[in-house]
Amino acid sequence: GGQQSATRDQVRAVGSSTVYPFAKAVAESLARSDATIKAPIIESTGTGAGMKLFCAGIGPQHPDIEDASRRMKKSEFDECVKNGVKEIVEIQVGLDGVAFAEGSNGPGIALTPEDVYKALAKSPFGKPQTAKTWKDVNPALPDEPILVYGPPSTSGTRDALKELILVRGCESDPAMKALKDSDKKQHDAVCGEVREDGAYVDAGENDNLIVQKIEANPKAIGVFGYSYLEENKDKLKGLTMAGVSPTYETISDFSYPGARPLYIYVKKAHLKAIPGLQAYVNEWAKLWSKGGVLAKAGMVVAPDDVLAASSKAASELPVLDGTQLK
Amino acid sequence: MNAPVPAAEAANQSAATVFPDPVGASKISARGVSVFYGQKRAIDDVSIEIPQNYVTAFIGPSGCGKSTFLRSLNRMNDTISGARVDGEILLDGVDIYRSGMDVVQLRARVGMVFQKPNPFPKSIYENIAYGPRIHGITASKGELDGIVEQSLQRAGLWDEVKDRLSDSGTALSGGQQQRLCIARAIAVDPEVILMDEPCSALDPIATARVEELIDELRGRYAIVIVTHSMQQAARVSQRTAFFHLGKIVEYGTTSDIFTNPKEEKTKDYITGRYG
Amino acid sequence: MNAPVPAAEAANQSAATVFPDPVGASKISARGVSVFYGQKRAIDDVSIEIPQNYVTAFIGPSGCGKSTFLRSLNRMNDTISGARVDGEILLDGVDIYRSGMDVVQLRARVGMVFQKPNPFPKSIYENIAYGPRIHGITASKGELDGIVEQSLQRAGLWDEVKDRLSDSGTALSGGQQQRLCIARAIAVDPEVILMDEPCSALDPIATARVEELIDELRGRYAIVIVTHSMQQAARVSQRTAFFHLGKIVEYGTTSDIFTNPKEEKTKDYITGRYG
Amino acid sequence: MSPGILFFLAFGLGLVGWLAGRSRAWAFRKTAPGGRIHSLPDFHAWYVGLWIAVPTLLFALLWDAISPGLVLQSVLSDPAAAALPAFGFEREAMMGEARAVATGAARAVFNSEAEGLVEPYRAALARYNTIGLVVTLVIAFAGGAFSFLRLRPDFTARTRVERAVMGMLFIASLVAILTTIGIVASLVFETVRFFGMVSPVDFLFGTHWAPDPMSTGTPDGSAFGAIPLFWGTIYIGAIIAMAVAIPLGLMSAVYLTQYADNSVRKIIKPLLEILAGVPTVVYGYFAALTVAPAVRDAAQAIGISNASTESAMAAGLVMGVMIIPFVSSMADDSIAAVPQAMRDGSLAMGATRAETIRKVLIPAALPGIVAGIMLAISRAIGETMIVVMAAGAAANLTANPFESMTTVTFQIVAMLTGEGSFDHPATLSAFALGMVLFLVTLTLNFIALRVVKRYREAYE
Amino acid sequence: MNTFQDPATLEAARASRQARMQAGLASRYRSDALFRWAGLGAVSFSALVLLLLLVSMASSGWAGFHRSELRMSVPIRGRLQIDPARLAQPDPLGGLEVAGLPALVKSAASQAFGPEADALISDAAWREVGEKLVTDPSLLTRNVIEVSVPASDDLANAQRGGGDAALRQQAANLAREGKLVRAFDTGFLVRSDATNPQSVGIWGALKGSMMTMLVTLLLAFPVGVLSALYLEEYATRNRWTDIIEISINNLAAVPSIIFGLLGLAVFLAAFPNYRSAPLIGGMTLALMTMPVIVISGRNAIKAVPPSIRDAALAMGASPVQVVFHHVLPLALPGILTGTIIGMARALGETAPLLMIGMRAFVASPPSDFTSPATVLPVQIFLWSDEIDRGFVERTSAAIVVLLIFLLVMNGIAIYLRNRFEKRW
Ligand SMILES: Nc1ncnc2c1ncn2[C@@H]1O[C@H](COP(=O)(O)OP(=O)(O)OP(=O)(O)O)[C@@H](O)[C@H]1O
Ligand SMILES: Nc1ncnc2c1ncn2[C@@H]1O[C@H](COP(=O)(O)OP(=O)(O)OP(=O)(O)O)[C@@H](O)[C@H]1O
Ligand SMILES: [Mg+2]
Ligand SMILES: [Mg+2]
Ligand SMILES: O=P([O-])([O-])[O-]
Repeated sequence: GGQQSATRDQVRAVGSSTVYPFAKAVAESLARSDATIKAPIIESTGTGAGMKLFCAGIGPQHPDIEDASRRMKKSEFDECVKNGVKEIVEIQVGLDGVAFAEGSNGPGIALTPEDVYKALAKSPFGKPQTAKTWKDVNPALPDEPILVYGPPSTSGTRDALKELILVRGCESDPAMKALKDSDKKQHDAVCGEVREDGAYVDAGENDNLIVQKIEANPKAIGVFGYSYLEENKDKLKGLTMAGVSPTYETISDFSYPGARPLYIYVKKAHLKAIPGLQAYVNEWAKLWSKGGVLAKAGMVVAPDDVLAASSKAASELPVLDGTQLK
Repeated sequence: MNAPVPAAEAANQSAATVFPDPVGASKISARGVSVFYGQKRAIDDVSIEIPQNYVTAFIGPSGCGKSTFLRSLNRMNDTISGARVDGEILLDGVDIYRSGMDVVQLRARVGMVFQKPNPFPKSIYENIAYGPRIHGITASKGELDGIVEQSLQRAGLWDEVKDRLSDSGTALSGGQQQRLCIARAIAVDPEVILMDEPCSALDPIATARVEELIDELRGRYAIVIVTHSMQQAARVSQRTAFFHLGKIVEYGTTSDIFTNPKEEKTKDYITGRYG
Repeated sequence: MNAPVPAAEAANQSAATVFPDPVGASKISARGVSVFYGQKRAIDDVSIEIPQNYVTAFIGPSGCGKSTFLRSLNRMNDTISGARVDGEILLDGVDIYRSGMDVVQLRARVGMVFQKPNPFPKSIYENIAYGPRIHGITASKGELDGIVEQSLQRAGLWDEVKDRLSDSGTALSGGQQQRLCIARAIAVDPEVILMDEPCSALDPIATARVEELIDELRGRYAIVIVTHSMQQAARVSQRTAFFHLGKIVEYGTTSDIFTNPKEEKTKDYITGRYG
Repeated sequence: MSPGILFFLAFGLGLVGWLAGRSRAWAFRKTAPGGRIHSLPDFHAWYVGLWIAVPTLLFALLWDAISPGLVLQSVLSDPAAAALPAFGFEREAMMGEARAVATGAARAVFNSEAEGLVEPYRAALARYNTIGLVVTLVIAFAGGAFSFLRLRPDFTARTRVERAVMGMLFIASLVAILTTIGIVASLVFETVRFFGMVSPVDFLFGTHWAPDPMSTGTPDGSAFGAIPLFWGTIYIGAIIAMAVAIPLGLMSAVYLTQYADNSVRKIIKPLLEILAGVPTVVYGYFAALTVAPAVRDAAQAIGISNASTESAMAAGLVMGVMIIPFVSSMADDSIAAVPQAMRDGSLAMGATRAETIRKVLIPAALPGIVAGIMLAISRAIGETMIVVMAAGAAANLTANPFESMTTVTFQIVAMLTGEGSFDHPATLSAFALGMVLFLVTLTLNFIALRVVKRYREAYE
Repeated sequence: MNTFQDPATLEAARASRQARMQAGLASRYRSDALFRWAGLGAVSFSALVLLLLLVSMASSGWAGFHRSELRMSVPIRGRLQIDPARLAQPDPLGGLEVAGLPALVKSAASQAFGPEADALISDAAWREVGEKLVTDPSLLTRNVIEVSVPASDDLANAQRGGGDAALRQQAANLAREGKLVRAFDTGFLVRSDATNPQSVGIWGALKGSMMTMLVTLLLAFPVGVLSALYLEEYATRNRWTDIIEISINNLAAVPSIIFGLLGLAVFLAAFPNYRSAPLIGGMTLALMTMPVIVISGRNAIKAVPPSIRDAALAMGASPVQVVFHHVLPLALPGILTGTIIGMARALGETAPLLMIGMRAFVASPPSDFTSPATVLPVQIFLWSDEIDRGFVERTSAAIVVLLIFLLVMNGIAIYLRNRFEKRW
């Protein structure tokens, strides 16, 4: 487009639906605290689609910030560089947990990543999936049918489920770990694919519906972002994972296996051009502390050392080195 | 076709014939009938006796109420919202507008043929069988076949269509369609047949066939025909009623009306002074 | 309104009058005209001379092409897709189908009145003023008012509507509407007026008024009228053309056609043998 | 000078020409024999007006497109521009700021570096504005003079103006074709790319749909079998929804056309139209919040244990309700198109109203009704929000209506608003799905419209 | 076969037929009645569903027009160091913030509700107090003013019966004392989207909708009407017109989401700057609405009796004059009806706008046609997806607003149609 308007007067952020509510809160707070700045526009496109938009180039038609519920991939970074987006600042803003929960009157079973992997994988350790009940998976577990409501493959929460729980459970078998180096594709298939015979139910992007479903069926288990568990404490009960229950603290110190970092990526080239961009980044730093606005909105605050590093990043804006990425 | 036509009426136009008093042999008697469309009075206090076994023609200028009156004879006006009939119309002495009158049965007894041929978009056979079927007149397929054949015979259509009874009724020519409609009407064996300008959409040859048919049918039914063509009225009817502005101006034998009208208005109309 | 009517024609039906040779005084001459609708030939090689200051009637059974031929005289057939005219039609000696002919100007010279009165859904005044407006005939409001009054006068409608010129034209009665349409046509002061069954939607009294009007107007215009009613043709016209199956069977003075037809077909039609 | 002013100028000059042409034509009329000229003065006026306004407007559009570049060039050649950062976007942003200040759109610059550019900008703007203005005036004058000099009493202004009007109408009607081309083009490229990665056979005939937008490497064609989506779409849109909409819609139409009297019809018909006018997002919300739990509870009450909240049933029922007015109005039209004579014919035979409707009217209207149902199906399978909010994401190939199913439209939304990167086959599959949807609805409509047309023609 | 037999046999046959007919009558009437009731049932079902939908939206939406507010008194005189004139300058709230209003409100709240007051009142509470002062600076001279401030989201939730037990108890207590009330929230109609259901508003989306509709109308109406005129009045049947006609008829039935794909691939590619802008949304919806206008326009034009065209043509009007003097004015009510219905459909459309980025969080109303915006139906969709349960009622309230607009538009369309139906 050969538009003549070579500038834009408000910040634009795209990306993760998980980060979206927090990014909104920061935008709102910024607009309130400084009347001269127009409220940033936040669009929930999902991390991947956001990356695509973010990396498409430099200029007013491209967003300034990418919200991500996972780290940028090497391939995405390369795409960015290819399109001239060379200086990117990575800031970890907080944490989210992939929480397992059941209805507050459910039996309350104790899970491990290995159990979950065995129960949900399409072909656990390369063998056909036969488990019907939790007991089939682990004799210590109750004799209840496996029924898990979880996010669809298009969502980042699902990605986290895969990376944080399933792959971890899978790699409890050293053979699988070895497979990773010998046959990446095979490893991904065995460790990452979720069964499709009805025991795992894709519940759509709307996590509220998962809450309703497990409320209605106490024997079912739901998988969703921690903020939903937080919001529905009265109706749901978190399940322990490897003995740790999903709470604010356990996620925050990574003792709960389902914790994952949330990031924002800032296009350094836009800093001077877009009024309010620096202020928006600063606003994040203002709000992400313990007891701050973001914590109230359900975000898990990162451990202190991470927070310190992030605050430094927010003020100094170091450029991301692509070689660290996977 | 040896129909028992009353001897006195055998020769259609013989002017000297003396007609019996219509009231004596009347099939339908209208007594002080008025028809309204909403506020508008289309028929104004009409009384007339319609005899059995004759063809009665209604003539008159456009809009004078011929169709309206005709449709009140089998209560087809009921289907027009806002239409209302005052007065009495007796069929065999029973008022068809009395409460509790069954219109379904009435219409089975008083058949109707319309200006534009309106066969159903079904096969010829189904067109004829429609009436007997809905009324549950026949007990068996054989009986129904018999009725279909007989009705088509009477309508003079059998020879033309007997090999294609399963063709669509709408595939026939205009004249054939109209005869099909007549056959359909007589399939339920009515007592009266009303016809509203049955030939006005037909060409001269088809018209002649239908007129012939009407003449044959009157042996069995009372027939009332509305027509715009005075020539046609003269050709097919034995009684003629001249309507003007919702009233009957003159009623009498056809020969009287055409050769010796009593009223000035009738005369003007007959001689083409207006209309 | 004191139009110069040729003395010989003053008495309408005087059978003894000798007509001048039509060709000599002709306003419109058709030469070998055929009209097609797609493949179908509706008019087949018709030639006729239509005189100035007379009423020429077209009669014939339904579908014989009267309207088609009439509409080819002011190129209204152009508006029907698929319609095509062969042959020549000369208006004052100039072919109206020649290339470069401006139909807008042609239609201002050859006005038309239709079967169903079709006033615009505007005020009476606007109905009449429309033609003068689009043709830019008047320079001032006063002049326009004058034309409106004069046209309504000529159409014999002025007294009935002069107090309600701003009422809608569609609020008039059928006969008044038709006279309004005639007034509208004469407001642009045409040379020829074509009328396609102008009275068939009217009641007898309105019909009489319009017929009277037609007779008055012919002093000023050439008038061509299509009619279904032979009586009407006899009453208003001085020339009659009898159409049959797309051809003119006979053309001559009205009195000749009705009292002394040369062709067998004409005779049959006149006497009501068909149609 | 902003393009807005040029547009105003074009209109203003056009108006001047209009008035001039008109008065000239009036002058002709005064002297013309009989006061008649070929065309009305207004047409002369429009002729001149258009000759001025159209070229100047075109120039204004052109100038709008090229003048910023010219201004930019001239500012960049200014010594002050040498100090600008070399990098494109930032530099442009500063230029933008400077321009904003120069045109008065902003009060001050954010970046002080831009300060020095304001003056050069102002100067360049002034220069090019003057040029634009002069050229506009020249063009207007040329067009005006050319057209004005052609006016004569017998000048065919009307024909020419009307030809212009016709051209405008024709161009307007081309927009429809352009839109269709646009749709096909926007689908076709991505679809072809998709089929470069996943074989069409796998896509169209595979029974397993589980694309992983996060996966890397060569895509697994067997995860792109769209049959479950097609099945879900058909099951929800063409089976469940139609099982609701056809009987209810048809009976409503029958009731409204044949039984209800005028006053009832006057109330009910608008109600049905309102039902048709409720936005689909509201239906979706209603389905997800009210109908779906009720359906699930009902299913559980009759002993179906694995009934899902996001069931095909809930989405289908609500979609059916949404389609009722559509079916009913199509059926209404078809029944109304059956000539009154048919109905009279049947009633005159002594048929009851129900018999007339069942045995004559509906059979006669059947082609129209069937076509209407095809259109309704095409609308149901293209419906998005209801299924997005109530049907679910699970690509189940099942006949159990209480299970969750997904549809083509759901997957389009999910893939395009989900996590996949833009050239991932999972994302591209949205376009292939869109293509299938487009072709199917196109075919349905095409057939239906032909049927309707033939049917209408049958009754004239 | 003899068609006319012995009269006595014939009479007998006739009598037996009539007897059979008589026998069937009762059941025929029964099935007639049944059919009628089935029809009435179908109509009533539709009406009932509509009623259910409207009532459920309205009742839940009514709650959505309310919010939880806390009543308290704030001491003013001598506590705010601000010149009343400052309130007339730009950013008066900034002035009040500097003058210490937030702390003042906080301390007043802890005075009224105890030490945890911070968690009870909304973060935005002081702003509402500030706005009150700005609208009426004379309040600055009062000792104490009584204010209602929005409760925090958690407290609002507790008042509805959610959240943890302690807070529920506290909410009940406050409500009993009359300090916590559900009050009609006029601000809902003037605020924009926010993260907290207590402080969201619909105005941003409404304005976005109106701007989008304006673009749609300005593009779709002229193009639609002109093409309808062309096709109905002038186009000669040829391959081109056939193609145009087929395109239009098909476009009218193309799923709306496909138009979204078009907008994504064409408009956003051409104008990447204008992602989420009413301009792009309006253009996309215009393509969707245009065929509706063309089709209804053609029907309206077709309904103008040919006799009027004939009359005008016979008067020597040119085809263009016939159309612009007679056909268009007479068809206009019909065209407008179709346009309103098409616009109403566009107003409720969601799916295509999701495809072109109109699902962004936009906290302020759009200032022009190219600034990012959202629209009512998308706002509804976004809110229906929110975690916070306070959004459930707000979603219904937004639906009520949308439905009111649609009902009004449909009402106008129906009125127009009834008023101008078949005047000739
Ligand atoms: N459905 C109706 N609603 C209102 N008025 C009607 C209706 N049908 C007929 N009329 C009016 O009733 C009067 C008589 O009409 P009717 O059709 O009976 O005349 P007709 O003698 O049959 O005329 P034609 O020879 O033209 O068929 C006319 O003025 C007509 O306008
Ligand atoms: N627009 C048309 N397209 C095709 N055929 C037509 C069209 N108009 C008329 N015809 C046919 O052309 C023939 C002549 O029709 P026309 O209308 O001229 O007859 P008419 O003598 O005026 O009949 P009527 O007395 O019924 O008005 C008829 O066969 C008619 O079917
Ligand atoms: Mg009649
Ligand atoms: Mg004719
Ligand atoms: O949008 P995501 O948080 O699922 O990446």
